[in-house]
Amino acid sequence: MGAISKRYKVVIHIASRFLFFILTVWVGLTLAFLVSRASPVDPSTILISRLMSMGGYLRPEEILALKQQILELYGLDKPVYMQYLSFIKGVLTGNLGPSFSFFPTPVIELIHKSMVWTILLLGFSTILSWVIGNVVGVLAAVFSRSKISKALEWISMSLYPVPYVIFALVLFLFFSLVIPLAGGVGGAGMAMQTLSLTYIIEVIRRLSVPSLSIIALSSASWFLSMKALALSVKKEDFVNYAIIRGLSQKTVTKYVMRNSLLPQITSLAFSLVYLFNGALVTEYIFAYPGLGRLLYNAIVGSDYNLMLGILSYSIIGVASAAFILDLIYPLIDPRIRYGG
Amino acid sequence: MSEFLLEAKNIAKFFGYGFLGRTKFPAVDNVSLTMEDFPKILTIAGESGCGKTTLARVLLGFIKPDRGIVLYKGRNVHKLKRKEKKFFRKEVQAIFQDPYETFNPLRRVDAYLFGTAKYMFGANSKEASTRVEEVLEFVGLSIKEVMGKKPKEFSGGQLQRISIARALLAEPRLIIADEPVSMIDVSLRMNILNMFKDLRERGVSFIYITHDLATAYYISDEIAIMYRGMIVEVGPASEVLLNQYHPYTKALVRSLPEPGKKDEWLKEKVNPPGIEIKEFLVPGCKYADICPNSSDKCRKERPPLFKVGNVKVACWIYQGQFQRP
Amino acid sequence: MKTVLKCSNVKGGYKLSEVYIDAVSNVSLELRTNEIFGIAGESGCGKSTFIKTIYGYIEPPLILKDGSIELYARDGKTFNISSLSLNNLRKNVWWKYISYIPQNAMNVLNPTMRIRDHFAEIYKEHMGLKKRDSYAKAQEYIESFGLPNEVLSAFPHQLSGGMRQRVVIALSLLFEPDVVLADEPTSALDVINQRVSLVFLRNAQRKLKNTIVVVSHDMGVQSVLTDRMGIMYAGKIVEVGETETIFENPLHPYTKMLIKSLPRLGDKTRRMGAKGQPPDLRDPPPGCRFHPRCPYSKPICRKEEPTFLEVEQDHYVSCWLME
Amino acid sequence: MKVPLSLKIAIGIIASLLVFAFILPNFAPYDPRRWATVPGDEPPSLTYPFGTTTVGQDLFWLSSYALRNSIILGILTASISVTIAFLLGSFAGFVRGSVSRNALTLLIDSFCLIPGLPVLIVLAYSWRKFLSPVLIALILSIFGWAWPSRSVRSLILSLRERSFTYTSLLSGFGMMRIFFYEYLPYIIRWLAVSFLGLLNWAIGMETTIAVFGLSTLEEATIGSIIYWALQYQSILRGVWWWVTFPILLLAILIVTLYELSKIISEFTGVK
Repeated sequence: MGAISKRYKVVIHIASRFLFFILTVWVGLTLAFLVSRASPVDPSTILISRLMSMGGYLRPEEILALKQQILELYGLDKPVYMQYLSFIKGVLTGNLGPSFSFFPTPVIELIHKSMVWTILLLGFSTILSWVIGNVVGVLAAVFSRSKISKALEWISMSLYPVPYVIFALVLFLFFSLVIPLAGGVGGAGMAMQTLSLTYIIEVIRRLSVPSLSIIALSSASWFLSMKALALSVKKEDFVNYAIIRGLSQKTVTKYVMRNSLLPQITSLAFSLVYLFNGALVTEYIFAYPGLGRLLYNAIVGSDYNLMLGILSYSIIGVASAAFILDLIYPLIDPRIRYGG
Repeated sequence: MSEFLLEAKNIAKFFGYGFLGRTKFPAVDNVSLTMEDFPKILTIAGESGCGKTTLARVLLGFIKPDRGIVLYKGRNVHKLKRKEKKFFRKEVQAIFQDPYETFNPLRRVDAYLFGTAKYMFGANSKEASTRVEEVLEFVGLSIKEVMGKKPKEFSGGQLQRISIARALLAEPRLIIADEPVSMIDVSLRMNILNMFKDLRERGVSFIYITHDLATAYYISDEIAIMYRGMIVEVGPASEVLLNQYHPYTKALVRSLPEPGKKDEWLKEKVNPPGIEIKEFLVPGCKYADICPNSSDKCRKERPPLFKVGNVKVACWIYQGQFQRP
Repeated sequence: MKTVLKCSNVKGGYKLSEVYIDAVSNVSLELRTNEIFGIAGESGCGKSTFIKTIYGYIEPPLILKDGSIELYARDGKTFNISSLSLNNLRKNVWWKYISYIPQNAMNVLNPTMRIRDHFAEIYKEHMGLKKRDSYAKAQEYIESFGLPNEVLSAFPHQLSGGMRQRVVIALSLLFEPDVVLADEPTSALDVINQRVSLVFLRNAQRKLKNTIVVVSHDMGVQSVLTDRMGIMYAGKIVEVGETETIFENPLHPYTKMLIKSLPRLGDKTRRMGAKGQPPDLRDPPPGCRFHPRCPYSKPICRKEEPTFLEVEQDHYVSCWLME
Repeated sequence: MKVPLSLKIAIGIIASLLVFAFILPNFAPYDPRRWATVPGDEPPSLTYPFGTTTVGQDLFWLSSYALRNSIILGILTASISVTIAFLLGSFAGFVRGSVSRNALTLLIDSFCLIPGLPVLIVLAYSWRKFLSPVLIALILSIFGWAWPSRSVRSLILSLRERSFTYTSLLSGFGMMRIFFYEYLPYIIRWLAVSFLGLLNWAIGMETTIAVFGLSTLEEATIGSIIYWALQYQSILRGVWWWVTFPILLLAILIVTLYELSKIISEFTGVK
């Protein structure tokens, strides 16, 4: 066995996960392309109606010329497969053309700015809720007969199914009417400035309520899945053997935790999808300057190209986050790292 | 019509592990078996993980082998047409290890009995129930005890008998029994093994798969010893088990704990088999690492089955002249 | 031959919602120093439950209704295991005076921990040793057992089943306890590995001169390994004696049937299996629990329970035929 | 067998919600969707139990009407998605040949890893002129089938490895007969739990999309009520009831449906 099979097994793990990452991105982008072309109204007429509504009368032939120009600009006049290829190339190289509502700024710039905020919110609340949910979950499983663990279970059971939008609204109501927060809620009117202390405190203050909304729900779901998992690990032979060997309750809890956290890392990758959707809507409700807010503005400004950009980069973002998490797993699980 | 009932030629089945299962290891490696047309009990003995169950599923036509073919009365088992498949199912049946897994826990046990009777003979319900009563009586149970009950309402021993009854309903020529008694209480095993012996008198052949050499000796005419997917020794049961030609068979029989063998059992030094996966990949003889009389030739080249008297042994020490070490 | 452990009238079982499974009913047994004592019996006869109660590992749904278990350690201390709390047992008795080899010992090592850390934990817990010197101590302890020392740095999944088994045996003998309880120490292993592990266990016992209790349904293993043995049936010990005498001259009908139904290499004569199946311990049959399956059962067997008699030198049996 | 108390409570709550959503609207004194049928911004009182909206709609009748649409939409999405999942998932579980099985599995897994919300929003946006509960249900089903087909596939793969599958084959039962007689009891349990799960997901997703402004135009759903409430800044203006009651209704419905699915999976838990 020795070194060869160890490296070999880890390389296998990474290679297969990378292949899956490529496949997910490809399927996602194809879906995005199909969705964009499946609309009953082609994007150019949307843009024209936008321009028309800004006043100024255009003669019919001018409208046709404008339409032709837009089609060329976005390559809509070429055959479908050409459009598809240029769409994929555009997404991968980052130029999806200018956004409609914030004309001429390119779509990628807008997305880049908001993506940073979303990653901040999502990263912060994912890690926090993962840790809280799992640690409390293990303790609740180890001391499963205590009242607190039963109460926690009951609370999580009622929190878990609630959609992010509903819970965000509940918090929004709570912090606007019951305990009004100074400076209102969310990140309205936040501009990106240089990193100064006041700016950071401001960011944390803006971050607090939306992340609280995400953390509450997702830690409830982690709590439930971990408690179920830890209860089954608790019955495993090696935990039983630890008790028989007279090890302290602390060590036994450590046994259960170490062996239950591993599978929770793999399920973290797949739970990202729910967290991401939740984050988008929570950002919108709390006017947090992330992708969610940008998406709403794109809808209001019927900025089709921006919407498509947000969609493509969300797909890539979630898939790469999941891929990174998959890389972490072999480093932690000795069974893969030190091949049998 | 070939003179063999069942013929397996150079069967190999690989299971992948590693990147998309690219690195293959042979769970069953170049195994050949023959069951002549007269009733006999052939035992396939070997430790857990030596590929016995995989071989059984290949013989039953459930898994396609990667190499080699299985012929039943001259016809390839894995390429049967619809009608031939029904004929094959009727003639070859199986009994599994865990009685509680043999039947669907949610369904009534008699559904299988009547289902088999109706399928095999197109019997209407009256004829089917007489056949069912007959086989249940043979295994020592009455229809009253069995009707309308789910698997968890029976003991392990009773369920295993029902499983045998189900197999007998098809009036098979050959029954492949995969560890049929290992989950049954020691004192009740004899009843089931005696049943196999009686059935052989009535013309039913058995392939009995087990890791327990004592029960193998008790009921079988012929025995094949398997090690890491390979048959290392095959021949008449008393010849193989009492004289043991292959070094692995020697180690097995000597390590068998039996009353009266205490001193010998405690003294002799035997080194244990190593890590399973690594040994499957060895090019030469898979027992080479541990075998007391292994040589370079053993490690590099796979020994063929040499004929020594009426026993076939896959070991280089029997190359050329017949000589007992 | 001093007594090292004495169980008197131990009554234990599983308290489920509406039903009580009488797994160990009124069992008395004496274990002696420097011997390997075997407990034989078929699945569901209560042998594993019995040694769990001896060890004092009583976790719901298992409860100890009555009876006492006394441990007379070689250093003069005595412990009433049945009355000590789990915590008390854990701190002062477990692993120092009595240790346990669990069933399915191949899979009881923590998959995410190296072997040496398993040793380090026990040294830290029971002897307060720091990690570094417990590694050294483990190193020399492993060598004294003849196990290769790269075992220590390996993870459990990197070792073969047999090797993991021997590591668990070595772990259980770490503080040279007076009594080691081994539950089905070999059932999952192949015959060759089983022999190596059992010989490994026996040599250790002969070196330490302590007492090892081997629970196994395999009569072959009992015959080659144990000095004395007891046969359990439906929660009761029906016969106790020297292993040779039990195999040469079994007295209890169930023991006779068990030994008669053992297939032997080289002997093809037809053997008869037992009739019926073991009783349901939720409502065990009255009187002698073997009477429904016993070929010699008399009316008294159905009414009263036979007493445990010493029929010949050091050979006890509880059966009305003998009285 | 004793029906557990929690089951009775769950069914009780759901029954009353269903009555509120399906029977009550028929007694509405006026068409709840039309504006200015009642004075606006009335706080909850005896005459208007849920209060009224700024645009003069009686929130009590409106939310009963909206709940009905939300539930219909949810049921539609759940049934379409479960059917697709059942067909695709069991096909992936049964298909011979490892290549086609791996391809299908990878496709299903990759679909589970694509963030549904932005895709659904883009799609809903392009069809926003024609949005109706039925169309929204179709759009949501594009993503609804992914997760349940993953679970039914692994369920079937595990069933195919069980010994009783081989016993049935030996007894002459064909794959079809095995599927309907042997596997169905296991699949029905998966069906019930997945359907309720999808129902919750669909209602939640519809509300999320609606909040982004992509809700049905003429038909009212819980999501559309919340959308208009936010558009009219109801929270900042203190018209809290416009948002609170729809949220409350939805939360109770979803939590109870989840309890029901929990009880079902425990109650019919096999071995």
